Amino acid sequence: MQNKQMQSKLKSLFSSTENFRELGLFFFIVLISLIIQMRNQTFLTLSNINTLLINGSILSILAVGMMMVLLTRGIDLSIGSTIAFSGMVSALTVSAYPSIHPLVSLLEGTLIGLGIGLIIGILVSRFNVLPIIASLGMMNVVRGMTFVVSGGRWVSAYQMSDGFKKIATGTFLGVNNLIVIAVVIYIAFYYFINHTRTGRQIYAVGSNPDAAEISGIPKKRIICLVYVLMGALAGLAGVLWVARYASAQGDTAVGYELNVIAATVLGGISLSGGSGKVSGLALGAILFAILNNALPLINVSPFWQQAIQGLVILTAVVVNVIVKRRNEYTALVRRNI
Amino acid sequence: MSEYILELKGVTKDFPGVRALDDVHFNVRTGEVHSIMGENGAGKSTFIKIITGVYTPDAGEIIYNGKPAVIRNTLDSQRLGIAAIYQHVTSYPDLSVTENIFIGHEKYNPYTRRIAWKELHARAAELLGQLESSFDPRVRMGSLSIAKQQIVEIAKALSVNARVIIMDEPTAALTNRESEELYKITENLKNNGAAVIFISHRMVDMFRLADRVTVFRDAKYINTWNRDEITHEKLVKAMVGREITQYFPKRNVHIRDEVLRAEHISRLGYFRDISFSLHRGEILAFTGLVGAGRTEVCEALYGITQYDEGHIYLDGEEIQIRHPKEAIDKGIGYLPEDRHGHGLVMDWELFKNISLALLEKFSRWKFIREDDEKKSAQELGDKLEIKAGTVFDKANTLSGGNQQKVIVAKLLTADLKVIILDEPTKGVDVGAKTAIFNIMGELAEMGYGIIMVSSEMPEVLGVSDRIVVMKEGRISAVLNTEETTQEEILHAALGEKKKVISHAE
Amino acid sequence: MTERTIRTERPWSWKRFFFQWEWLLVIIFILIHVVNSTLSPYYLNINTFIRTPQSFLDKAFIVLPMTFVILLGNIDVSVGSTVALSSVIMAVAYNAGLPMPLAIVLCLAVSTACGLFNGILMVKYKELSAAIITISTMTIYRGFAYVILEDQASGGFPEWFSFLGWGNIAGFPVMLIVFTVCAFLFWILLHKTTFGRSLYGMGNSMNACRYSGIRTDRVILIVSLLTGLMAGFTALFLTSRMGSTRPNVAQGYELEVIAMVVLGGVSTSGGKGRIIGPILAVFIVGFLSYGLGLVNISAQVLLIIIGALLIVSVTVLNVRIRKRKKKIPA
Amino acid sequence: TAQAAQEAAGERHAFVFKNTGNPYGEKQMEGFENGIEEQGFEAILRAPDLPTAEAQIKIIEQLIAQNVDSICVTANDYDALEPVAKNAMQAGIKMFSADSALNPASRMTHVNQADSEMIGRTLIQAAYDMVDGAGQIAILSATSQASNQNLWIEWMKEELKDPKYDDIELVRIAYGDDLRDKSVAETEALLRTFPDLECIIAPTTVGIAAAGLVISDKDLQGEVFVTGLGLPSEMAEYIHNGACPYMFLWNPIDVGYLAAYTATALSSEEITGAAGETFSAGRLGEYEIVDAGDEGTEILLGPPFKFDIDNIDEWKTVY
Ligand SMILES: Nc1ncnc2c1ncn2[C@@H]1O[C@H](COP(=O)(O)OP(=O)(O)OP(=O)(O)O)[C@@H](O)[C@H]1O
Ligand SMILES: Nc1ncnc2c1ncn2[C@@H]1O[C@H](COP(=O)(O)OP(=O)(O)OP(=O)(O)O)[C@@H](O)[C@H]1O
Ligand SMILES: [Mg+2]
Ligand SMILES: [Mg+2]
Repeated sequence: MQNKQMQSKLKSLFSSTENFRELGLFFFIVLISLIIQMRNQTFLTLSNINTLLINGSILSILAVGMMMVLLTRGIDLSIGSTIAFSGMVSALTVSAYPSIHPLVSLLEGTLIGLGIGLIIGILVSRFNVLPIIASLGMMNVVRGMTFVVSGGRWVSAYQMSDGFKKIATGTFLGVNNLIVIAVVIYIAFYYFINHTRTGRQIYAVGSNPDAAEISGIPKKRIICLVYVLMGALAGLAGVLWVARYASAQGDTAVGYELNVIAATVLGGISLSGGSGKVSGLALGAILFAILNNALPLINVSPFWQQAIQGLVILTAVVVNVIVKRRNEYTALVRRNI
Repeated sequence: MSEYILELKGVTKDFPGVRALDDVHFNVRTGEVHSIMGENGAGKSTFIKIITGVYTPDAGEIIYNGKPAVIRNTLDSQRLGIAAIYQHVTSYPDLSVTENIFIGHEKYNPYTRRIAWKELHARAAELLGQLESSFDPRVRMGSLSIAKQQIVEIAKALSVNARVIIMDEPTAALTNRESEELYKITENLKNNGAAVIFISHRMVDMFRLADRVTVFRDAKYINTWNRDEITHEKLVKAMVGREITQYFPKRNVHIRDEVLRAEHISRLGYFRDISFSLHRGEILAFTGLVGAGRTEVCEALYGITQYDEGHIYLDGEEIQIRHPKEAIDKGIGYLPEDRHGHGLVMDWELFKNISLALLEKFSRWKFIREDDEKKSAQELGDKLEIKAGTVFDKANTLSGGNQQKVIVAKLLTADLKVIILDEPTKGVDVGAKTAIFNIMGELAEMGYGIIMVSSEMPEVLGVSDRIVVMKEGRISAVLNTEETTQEEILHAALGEKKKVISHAE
Repeated sequence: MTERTIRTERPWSWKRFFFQWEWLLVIIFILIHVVNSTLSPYYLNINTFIRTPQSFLDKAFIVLPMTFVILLGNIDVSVGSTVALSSVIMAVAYNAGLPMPLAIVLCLAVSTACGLFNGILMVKYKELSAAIITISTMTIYRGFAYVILEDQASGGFPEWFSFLGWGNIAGFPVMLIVFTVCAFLFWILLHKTTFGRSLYGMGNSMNACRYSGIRTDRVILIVSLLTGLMAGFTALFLTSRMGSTRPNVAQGYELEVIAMVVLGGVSTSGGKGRIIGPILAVFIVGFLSYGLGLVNISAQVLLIIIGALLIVSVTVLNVRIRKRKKKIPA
Repeated sequence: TAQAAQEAAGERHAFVFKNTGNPYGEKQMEGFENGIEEQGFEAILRAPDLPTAEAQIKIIEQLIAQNVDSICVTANDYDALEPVAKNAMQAGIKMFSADSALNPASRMTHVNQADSEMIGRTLIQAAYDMVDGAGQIAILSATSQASNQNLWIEWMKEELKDPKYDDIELVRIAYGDDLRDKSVAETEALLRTFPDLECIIAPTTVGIAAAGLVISDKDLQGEVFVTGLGLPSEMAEYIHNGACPYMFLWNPIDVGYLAAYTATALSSEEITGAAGETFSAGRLGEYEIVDAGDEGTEILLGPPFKFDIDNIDEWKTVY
């Protein structure tokens, strides 16, 4: 009896197209990990997985924000600049007041990012500026401001307090802080987007913006909110970034937004809004982290790395489409008209 | 306290270039169904959007429960207990049925802020049960058929315990049987003390349901009658402004040689073994229940999708149609079911819409000649009596019936032999319906072969020469209109056996 | 029923005529010249207007087809990488012994092939958005450029090749002349031909066009092909101006180009805008940064100014539209 | 009016660095500005926001339009500035490079911060010293945009041919693109793939700091060392904690300062950029123009400066 139930559950898991994307991605990750493992035995060691997760954590945190933005049919190109700016300002603060508590730095960066996100959010929701334009404009403005506040200087490791650097190198229950922060954010985000009203309204706004307007969802506020959250996460990531690499520069994370978008889309978040799951997002971010970690490990020529990364992304999305089509085909055969 | 729960006085609303409502009056009591009728573009939808706060009126007042009410947005109207089911389904395809029903007023735990899923799912199932449909409320809205989505919309209105419920053409996408369900639901609502405002183009709906009926014409208020005070003819006259003597102006057309023949065409998962023939001057109706696969067949004939097996002959020669362009070049035209999505570029001027199907005719060496376009738009527009000021009017400023005529005009630019009309009268008012049938008759007379998809029995029986009935992707009957009856058609559309009844050919 | 005729002429409306985005751009354009000439004594001379365009026109070639892409409601972020790949292949082929004219043809062929590959993917896998397709090909094309040339530069082109980027004909830079010709051709293509009409239609409603018998796939392919081809032009002129090339040239061009198209009033949701806007935007941004460069403003301040210009101008446009709507509430 | 403005101002000398926001560049510009201003002239300091040749071309064109007296470029590309540089020289502007060279056809001379051969050989010697004569070493480079990286690596390989280094094994050259995240990932991969690795040479400021960071994070001080070319401010931490016993760099302020005197010497036509000419460079003393390896000429600042635990604290706040 129980067995049968299990079986039917498994069957529905595999046959339903709803879960299909995530499963496909999961198997793709398993496959690619095995291939890499065969080439370099150190890949699947605990310490390398730890490294891989640490390096992937910042990207994953940003992907959370990007997912919300994409869900509402928006896009945010400014996050690379926000990372640099918030990282620079919090590093400058720490170098001026070394006794500052690390949590204050985290808060500072988050608030700075939140402010930038708020500007974009207002532009998009109140003034109907297209997200791509608002964020493109802010990308330039914020990047410029980063150079201006730093006066072209860098903030280096010796100018940062140990507490500040510990944000990224310290551990909590034996796990690196960055991983802990990322996991906490994912759990909170999962709860938020799937189980709270506001979370569901984010999906609703992206799923049918016109309906949202007439059915009384505070559409403008929701849209503003996703940019604010994206900004806050980018601000937080900025502090983490600077603490992680123990150096704040004006050109930190140039072009990083495209990596984040690629990872998010790889995770099955649709650019046309309304659909995508947290599990897919996590897998997309992990796949991206694996690529970044593994290519140097298996001694792929550095000049091949970019091409391979692109080919893997393309293959993943195309294979996904092909298999989906196959699924639809068998569904049609089963319909038996 | 007035006797009305909702009263509107002197409401006026302007859109750029159009006055959609002009000094309109309306009222509704609790426990009554009040129907609003009128031609396409008479302002009915605009009127209810004013009640629900989507639009604000330029003049006039709204009195709710005896007190003047200010409704600035949809939240205001929801708070007052007004719920609406809009003409175009306004659901969220990516959310579950439960969420669609309760969006905006979900129950949640005040401490954890978690939505009370269990309770909501149960309540949703209960509401759906009340509506006598029992699908899982956890499924994605987008995976449901339009009819089921409509039911969810009703459940949504029920969920708020609204005192005023507005339904804008809820039956347009429903079959007779489903409409019957809806009548029952509506009557229940009324008996439970709700005021129902019901908009429909179907006379049957009105006579079956309404206690009173109000007619709008050309943005103006005409009159309000009790149901027993008014006859069918009087109502039509009030709506259209003139008498209509012949609803199905069928002409006696001489049916000539065969123009199109399909032999055993099939498409995996959609239809199988479809064979029929069409003659010049003939109107061939395709009928059946919603989802029977009629649209799929039409789209395969027109090259939007491909059939896997079978043969199609045009004028006796076998043809392959891989793209709509080839269909048009060979002489097959198609009026799609989804006017807004597939038929028109809504943001475009009339003349551009009309010339779109045959741009090369309006160009020389690929260079567009706008003067030709405008002239042709003017000619066709006048011929089809499209109500528009200039050829620069945007398609989205026209009413449904006129939009339909624009698509017909578009087809007439091409040199066609066969015209396929998919639900050409759906959501179209009586006057425009007659106009469309008139056009069909004229086209038949001119020698076009016409395929008309329709779910309305009277019009199928009224205008066609022969009837193809489809059921679950197969042809279940081919009937001669003159020799058949409504019962026989319904039997073929619903019947259990897959045997083909045929007394034509 | 009364006889009615639909009129074919539209009454002239000063509102429709003056409330056009392009007018605002023209005003900004003039304003920029006024500001620049008051700022720097070196600005106001004939050389500025004839020579300066050379320094910013290279990207402008992509602005033309990108306008088409965005009118379709798509986006193409792979153009910068296409420029890099075609330029690198041209240089390597030339240094491997291919005569320069053939190398130029090869450059255009490669870039066109890159564009076409994007197009084929878009047409074949309609489920995928143009953004995700071009994000992947962006990485792939740039990646191949690195594979081919690693971290080397390649150049040593014949003397005459630099004529493309630096030379003059009758006092006008070759680049300006070629761009003017291209812009004119694209203008005709978009605003006068059936192809342009289909393009606008598809941007507004892809389905309505498909059901009207427009060969939508073909239009998408042609647009992709043109995008590739023009990226090839950019590669030629850019390489000619630098005399050598590397895998990392034209980095970030895609966003700059998209910004100009949008500044030009083309809506990224498709179907709205004219090509004259983006062309004006090219010159606005070009002259603005040139003028500010003459007073040696720092690069970061320039970044801020251009970003702010983008935001402010688009916001102004939107506020203006809202005001107009308010008058006749909708 | 352009003419009048020209005469009103004195000589104007421009310095174009690779990109903004680079403290190393800021210091070079500072040195250049000091050098020009102490001679009573005006210095124009420019840099694009991204380190590309395209952007530098634009800036140089703007400088030509302003009719400056000289332009000194820290080139983002060895060859790509040739056409615009020739235009500048045709307009009578003295054109030369500093730090990262232009090709001989586009420069009158080059201010070289240090001899490439010397850098390459010195770094190998340092690694030899750190691994006690035997062990695995790796190089972490940027995929250099400027020309000098590869030249140094070539000289390193040349030096390794000496039999003295028979026990030293160069296991890999990795590339970190001068990006923080990538350089860190590459270093981690090096350490994982070659557990016996003892020394990383990173002739790039971003790379060396990233390697220092990874070694410190993993507490590998004493087992793996890093050396190379780094900014004292960035490396202070790692020199103190032992991850990097010592490393090298020249003084960027002096590079800029020397470039300033080269600029004025060229514009006063005291020198033409030919080998053998000499001029005096303020507080730095006399310099002679010599033949560079690439058929052009150059001016050598001097040997690279060694930073170690004893002197790092006085330099870390300078640049
Ligand atoms: N947003 C709008 N902008 C401009 N004109 C509009 C707008 N909405 C409606 N109209 C115009 O207002 C008039 C009334 O439209 P409305 O939708 O209320 O008609 P209706 O009676 O509901 O017609 P139908 O039976 O076709 O649904 C029409 O002329 C229509 O073109
Ligand atoms: N068993 C089924 N399962 C899932 N989808 C189905 C099934 N049967 C039909 N459909 C889908 O339902 C839709 C309705 O089919 P189609 O539009 O061809 O029918 P129709 O008779 O034209 O109905 P309508 O009157 O709504 O146009 C099609 O998209 C078809 O794929
Ligand atoms: Mg309506
Ligand atoms: Mg249908």
